[in-house]
Amino acid sequence: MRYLPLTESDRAAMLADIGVKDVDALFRDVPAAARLAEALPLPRHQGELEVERAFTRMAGKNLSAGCAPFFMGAGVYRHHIPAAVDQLLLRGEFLTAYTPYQPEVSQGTLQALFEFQTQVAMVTGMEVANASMYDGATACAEAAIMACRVTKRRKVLLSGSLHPHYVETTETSLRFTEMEAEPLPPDPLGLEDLLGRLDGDTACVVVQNPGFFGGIRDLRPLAAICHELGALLVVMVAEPTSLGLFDSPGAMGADIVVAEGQSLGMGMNFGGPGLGLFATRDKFVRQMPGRLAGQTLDVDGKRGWVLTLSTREQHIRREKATSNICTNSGLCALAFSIHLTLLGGTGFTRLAELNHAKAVQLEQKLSQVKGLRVLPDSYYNEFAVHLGDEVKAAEVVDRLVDKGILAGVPASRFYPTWPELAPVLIVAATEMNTEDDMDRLVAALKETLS
Amino acid sequence: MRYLPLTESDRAAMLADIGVKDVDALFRDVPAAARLAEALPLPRHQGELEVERAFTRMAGKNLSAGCAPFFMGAGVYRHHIPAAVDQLLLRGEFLTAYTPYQPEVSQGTLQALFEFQTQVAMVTGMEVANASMYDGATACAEAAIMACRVTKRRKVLLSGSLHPHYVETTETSLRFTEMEAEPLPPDPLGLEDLLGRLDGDTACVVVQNPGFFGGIRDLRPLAAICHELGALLVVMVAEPTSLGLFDSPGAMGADIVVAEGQSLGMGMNFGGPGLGLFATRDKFVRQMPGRLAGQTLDVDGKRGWVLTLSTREQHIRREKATSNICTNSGLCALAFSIHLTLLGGTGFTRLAELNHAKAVQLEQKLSQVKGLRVLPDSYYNEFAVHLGDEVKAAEVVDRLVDKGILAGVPASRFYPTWPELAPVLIVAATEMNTEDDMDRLVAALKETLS
Amino acid sequence: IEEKLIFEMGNPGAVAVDLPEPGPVDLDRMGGVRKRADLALPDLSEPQVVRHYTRLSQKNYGIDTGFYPLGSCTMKHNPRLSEKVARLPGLADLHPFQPRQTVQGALEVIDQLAWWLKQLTGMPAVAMSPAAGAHGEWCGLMAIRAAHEDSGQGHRRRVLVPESAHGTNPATAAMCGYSVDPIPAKENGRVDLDALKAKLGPDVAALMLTNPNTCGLFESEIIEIAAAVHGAGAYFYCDGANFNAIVGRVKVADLGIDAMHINLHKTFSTPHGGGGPGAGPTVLSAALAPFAPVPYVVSGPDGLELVEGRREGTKPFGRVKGFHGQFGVFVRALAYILSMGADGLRQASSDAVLNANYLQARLGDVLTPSFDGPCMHEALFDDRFLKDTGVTTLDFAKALIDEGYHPMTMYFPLVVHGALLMEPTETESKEALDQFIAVVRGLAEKAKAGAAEDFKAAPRHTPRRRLDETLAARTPILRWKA
Amino acid sequence: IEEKLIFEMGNPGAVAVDLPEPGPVDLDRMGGVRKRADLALPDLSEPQVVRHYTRLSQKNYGIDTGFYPLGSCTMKHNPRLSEKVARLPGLADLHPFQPRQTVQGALEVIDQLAWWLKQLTGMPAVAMSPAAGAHGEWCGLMAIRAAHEDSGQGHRRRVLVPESAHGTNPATAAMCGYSVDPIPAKENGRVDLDALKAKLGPDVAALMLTNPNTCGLFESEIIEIAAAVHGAGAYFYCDGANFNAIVGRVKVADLGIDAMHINLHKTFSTPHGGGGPGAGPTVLSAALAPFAPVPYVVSGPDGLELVEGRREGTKPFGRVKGFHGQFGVFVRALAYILSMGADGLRQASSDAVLNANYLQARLGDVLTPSFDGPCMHEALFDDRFLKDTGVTTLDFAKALIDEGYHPMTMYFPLVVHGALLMEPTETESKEALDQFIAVVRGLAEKAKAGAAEDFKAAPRHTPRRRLDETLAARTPILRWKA
Repeated sequence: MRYLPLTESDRAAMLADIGVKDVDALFRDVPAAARLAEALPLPRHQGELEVERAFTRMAGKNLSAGCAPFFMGAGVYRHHIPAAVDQLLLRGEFLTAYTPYQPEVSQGTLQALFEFQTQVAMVTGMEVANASMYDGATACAEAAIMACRVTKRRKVLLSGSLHPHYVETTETSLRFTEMEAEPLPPDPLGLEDLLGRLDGDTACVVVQNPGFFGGIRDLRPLAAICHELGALLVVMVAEPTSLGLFDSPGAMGADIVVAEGQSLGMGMNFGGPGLGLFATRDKFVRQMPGRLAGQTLDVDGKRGWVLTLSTREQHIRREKATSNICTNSGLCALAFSIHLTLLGGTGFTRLAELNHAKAVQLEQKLSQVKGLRVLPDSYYNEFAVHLGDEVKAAEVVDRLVDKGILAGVPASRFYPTWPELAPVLIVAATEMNTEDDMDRLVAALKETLS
Repeated sequence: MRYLPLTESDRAAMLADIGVKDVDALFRDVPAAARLAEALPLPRHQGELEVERAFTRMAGKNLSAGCAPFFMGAGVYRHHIPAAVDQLLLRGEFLTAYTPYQPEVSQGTLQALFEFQTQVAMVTGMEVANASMYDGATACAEAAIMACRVTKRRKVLLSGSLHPHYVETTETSLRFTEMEAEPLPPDPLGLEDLLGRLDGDTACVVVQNPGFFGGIRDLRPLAAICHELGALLVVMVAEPTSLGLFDSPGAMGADIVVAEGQSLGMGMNFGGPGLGLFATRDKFVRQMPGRLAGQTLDVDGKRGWVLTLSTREQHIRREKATSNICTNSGLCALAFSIHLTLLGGTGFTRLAELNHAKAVQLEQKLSQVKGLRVLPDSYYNEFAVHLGDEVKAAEVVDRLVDKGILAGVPASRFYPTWPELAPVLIVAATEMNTEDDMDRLVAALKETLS
Repeated sequence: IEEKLIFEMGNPGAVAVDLPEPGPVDLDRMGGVRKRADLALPDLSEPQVVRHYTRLSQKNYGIDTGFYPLGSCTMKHNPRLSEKVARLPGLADLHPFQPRQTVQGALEVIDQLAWWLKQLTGMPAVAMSPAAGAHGEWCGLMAIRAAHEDSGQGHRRRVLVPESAHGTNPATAAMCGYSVDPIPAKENGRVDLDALKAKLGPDVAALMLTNPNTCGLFESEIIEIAAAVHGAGAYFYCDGANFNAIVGRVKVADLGIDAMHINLHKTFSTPHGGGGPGAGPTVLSAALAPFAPVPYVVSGPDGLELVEGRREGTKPFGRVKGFHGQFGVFVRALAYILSMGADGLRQASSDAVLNANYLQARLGDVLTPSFDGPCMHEALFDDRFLKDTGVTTLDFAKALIDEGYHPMTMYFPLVVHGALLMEPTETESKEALDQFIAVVRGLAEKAKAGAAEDFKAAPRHTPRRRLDETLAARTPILRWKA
Repeated sequence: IEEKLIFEMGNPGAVAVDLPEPGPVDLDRMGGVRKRADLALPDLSEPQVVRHYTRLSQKNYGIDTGFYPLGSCTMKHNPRLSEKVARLPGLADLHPFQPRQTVQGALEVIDQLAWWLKQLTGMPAVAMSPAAGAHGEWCGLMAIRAAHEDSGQGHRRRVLVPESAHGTNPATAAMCGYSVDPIPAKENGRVDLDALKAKLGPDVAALMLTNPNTCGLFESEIIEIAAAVHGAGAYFYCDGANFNAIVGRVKVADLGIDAMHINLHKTFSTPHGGGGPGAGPTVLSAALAPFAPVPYVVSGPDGLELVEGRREGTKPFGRVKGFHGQFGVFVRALAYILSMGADGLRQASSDAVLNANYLQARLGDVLTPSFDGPCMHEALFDDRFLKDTGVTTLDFAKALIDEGYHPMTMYFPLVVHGALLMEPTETESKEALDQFIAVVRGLAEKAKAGAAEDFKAAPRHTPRRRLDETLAARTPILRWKA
């Protein structure tokens, strides 16, 4: 058992020092009825070779994205991650470090988090960001709760542009509380009337940009109305690389910006772990959930970093905390930050332009497919398409799998009870897609839809 | 160009500081006729994504060992390398360090080399080992040269048990020198009469154990004769994991032990880089080629390590050096050492027993193939088989490739002019081979040979 | 060498990522909100970035660099194999919404891990998606509240929590709309059963209890506690942060627990990563199982499938996060479990408890153990041994840093004065413990010999010495500004 | 914390590798030499091993941690992509003797790299198998000797080597049975052409010359030198250690060179690894090409194939190592070359030269540059600036360590007194150079201000301070003993 350093002779010597006969004696406080006399009748320990074989076998049952033309998005995006990111993450000093409660031995993590917070604030156009949440969905829920706390109101309006998983997670989080979530119907065409739903009870409106169906909107008018009514505008960004191309939510008037950070630094990993980004205005910082790294000085007057404002947090404030979050997504935040540092301002903009150009190219090619129409008239790197009134997108996706293509995400996966969404497919294109990929998709769609 | 930090504005500022107009001015000492005015008309720089695609394409043209029942050896062996080895090697402080000439900032590499030297000495049964040579073949040649230097004789007898690449490399190294290599014919049955070829001019005999065709021999009688005649016994070990099962060459009387270290810590990598191990007796240490880490004290009296006895080496001794070797195989030595440390004495022995057991199992299964006979009557984890008088092993190997099996190495690859070796195939089994692999090999051989 | 912030480095135009020319931007498709302002992100080349993060990492301590005697946090060795298999393209390069037939292996990972967690706890169900321990607590309490609401017991709004509990417990209860009522401990560090019984009533929704508790002790009356809680119509939530002490030696189901989260990043050795990602799958009793959140994996006629909505007979309380849980963490945890096996897991908890008792035995004459008798996987001391030395628990911990150790957990649990809580874990060798013991004994003697000034000045050999936390909180600087 | 040797750690019976039970040993197949003695290797668990090597690494300096101003060694950034692609199973998990049809991609890697090396040098042939620079030198000289023997010029046994040459040059010549004859330099740091001509004669086999030379200067009369050497019937070997200065700006073939090794681990950015593995492919002129060693890759009717024996029209001088060269290094070098492209490689050598001249310009007023005019990719200073300070070049270099830098190359080349040779390489930023310049200027001023004792005591902040090399050599301890 390669992870256990004690040998039998060590154990014997230690038991003698403790003054007990055997290890069982140390478990004497366990009620006898609950003590297991021996190991459970389950598989025994195995070597690396055997374990690796087991995982290789399971991995072999999956169709990995690199083995197929791939057009899936809908909240998780496939980007090229520079090789340096993962090799730096693997450094034991990052990988195997504890939460940086002891700042003298954690300046590496703390400085990286301070840089991360700054980067997040910069790209979202906000003043301050925390050191990460679990993922976009939970960050979205935390934003809604924070908005209620700030405004002392209880109604949370959830736009139909919002990813259904974010809607569901937010609804769950408000369940059994004084707060109330009002989700709007799915909005593939970007026609919903949010303004008309706002009133003096509204704590916040949560919109996603680009929307779940791909559309981009100018949030300035919405921000103006929100602020007039004393509500907060919460903007969710599911694809943070889009921030290299569009005006930031902050510039458009958002009060809280939340995002899923997976696009930068992390693989798709079947959807987890993710990285929740959370940014807001300075004036709300003490209402903010989550950990914060802050700058200070040491006894020699040198600049350094510590976790700070922890009086908001559960280990000090207990039931009055802004959130119960403890372990968050530190290593994912580091991955995000390293990737964004590698990109720099120049690369971040260029990556976004490239993604948009790929999507434009894809739209042009898809226009060759008879009966197919692209729904949003503006988009970043993904958009919903309507495949034809009688067509079920989920079936098309299955047929394209048989051709070795991962074609996109059918809207019916999230909205099974909305027949008008059955023909809708959400397709994404990133820098990973070649022209050949797109041609194969178009050819396969033509064949399948004819 | 992601590896170049200078920007155009940096360059302009620096040129101004230097006081020249442009970079071309710095190349003014290059004869005008040899100056290239612009970049060569070759492909331009590419991003990671494009370069990775190019290598993925090339990798896709190969049949990697993990995708086939695999029985190849003949000097390169496929073993399971614990995941920790590579992740430690990737640490920048090991990977990107320079040769440890500055000991104060290189104690990590130096202590690891000191441990490596000790491990090599222990497993070979010798008193002292150097900090690595390029590979087994060059180590073998260096041993022959060193034996001539020690004995002041010129004749080097190369056993027919010696890997043909080691024979060729040694012959090349002695070419154009006063020394002379006498290679014996290939010896698949282990019948050669080395003793009869020894005389008072012999500087050394070089034998391989286990031999190229798999056979094991007790070297004690040979060692006795060598020492009687004043010659050195050089023992080559192509598969160092065998040292966990058999008496060490040192225990059997070797004067120099050389080995190819690839089996521990390194992948096969299409044969390179390798790792030359080189061990000998204390009394010969100043005649030894290669770098040595040695223990000493710092000015505070603390134990530390430095490169030592460098007066043997080229950068001090120039044309009188024991060898011209400078860059060696430091990182490969580290890989070997980490793997051996992970194995420990217990694991090293067990790994060797397991390899032998796999080979015994393979022999038993192969005995079901009509007309096939195993040549050596003792072996470690590989042995030569004779497939039948009319059979060409190379053709059988090709036919088994069509069945997705990498069956072994045909002797004819090394001995094209020896018709009696055409039916001989060298097959290896390690801890990586499952019983199912072996059954597939046997079934395919039965079918092909029938 | 001081390492600047990335914002203080670089030069506009440098790149560390080469991307193809995107061509002219199509303004028609941009909704009129093309970026107008410069983001001010710095531009650096790859060599600068690699060196920056390498140097930052060198200012960190990790399990790979040394021993963490941290209580309640189970900082054990992180196997390298886990990192390797988690990066297999067939597991890492999968989209969560790929059609079922293309992800059978991924679903098998989730299913196998769920099977092991159920086997090891004896519980009938497990919610896999919680992202961390506190998230698992919330999941468990949400299931409890959903069950109460479902059975017309929605008026139960009080949750009992011992004073020694992790701060997450009361915070979590509050998130579910519950009020928190503290219960006292006995002198032996366990819950006072009589006091508990007195607090139970028709408005009590649940008891939240950590077991082994945060004093490092097994709640020896736990079966009676569970009976009392159930008898009062409440549910019993167990904080599983200390599960490492009992894996393979106690089945949680046999203790009468209704829900317990499991920190995969503690008990099952996935890396802490400087603060996450974790994973907090939550096992549930039969009574709570119908209320488990979506999604979950079931076996169907065409293989494994994900249930993402409501099914016949279930009443999921909702969804707790995006997608299907911390899959990358699951892979690592399953690799650890398969590597250890039932025999190894039992040996691990045995060794963890042995190591802690060894520390307690070898340090008990110089430090002041808070309780008598054997501890579980952590040893708890208080600051009586520092009395009149002028040295505080904090000073003592900081002095350890200069000896090459991460400090132990300090001032927690709150029920002990100036607590020092040490959890050696099973992956520390006797040799490492002996070294640590010698250092701690040396420091204790030094403190008693009157070297308070020395302690106050520690640490001296770190990249930074003691940092002014008050300044940081009073004048928060939470980001770089030009 | 002091890190023990592995032999001083562990306990018999611990394991860090779990292997299946091999079953009983079959003594019949063991040739009667089954191991009798215990090897005495220590037994450790994985956590101990990972921590040991992590801690050892922390005692090292590397390009990832800081700047190496090392002359003649081209310590530049090592791209991470190269490490990634080298680990693709389709490239790493290949046996060298797999049938040709199963390794076409691997042969393509060798072939493509060979193509680039030939294009970049303009040379018609390249021997790919040498394992390092010195091995490449030997390969080149063996080809030269084989060519002379083949043309009846076997009596040529003298090789001319400048005094400033790397030590490998004379050592290599000796290995080919040649005697070494030094040639002097002129005051401007270049070969004295007249003196060279005087040394040439019918017994001279070759000239070995480094260009740019070890003083960091381009041999401006190199075309005349080549003509003279060829005129005397000898060959011109160029030591390619400094190729980084001229890639893409000068084609070696245009200089009249017959053979030159290329250090892939310098010029093409494969990691030094603390002393290897390297790779030293050697380009050859048309005259030497027929004598190139086996194996090499050719294109045949069935795709690429390896030639491992003698072919029509060739006279290989033999085999220089096992198998087919440093394949893993080839993959990394090719990844670097494809990443940089022709434009990037030229920019790299331009930036390398620019950086060196910038150092020379910004330090030239406080240190003493050895030669006037622009340097190539390294700047050479001598110790005149330390005159009467009591500080030696060595002291100065060790003082740099405490400032966070690896020392520059010292006392080489031998032709300059107390040499300090600095090669910044193109992967250092202006910012990094400016910092370094400030530190060196500061130290120089400090030395002149009379702080010799401080310098003698350096380094102070390293895991070890100055080590006694004399003791190590006088009483060699080359291994641990129980």
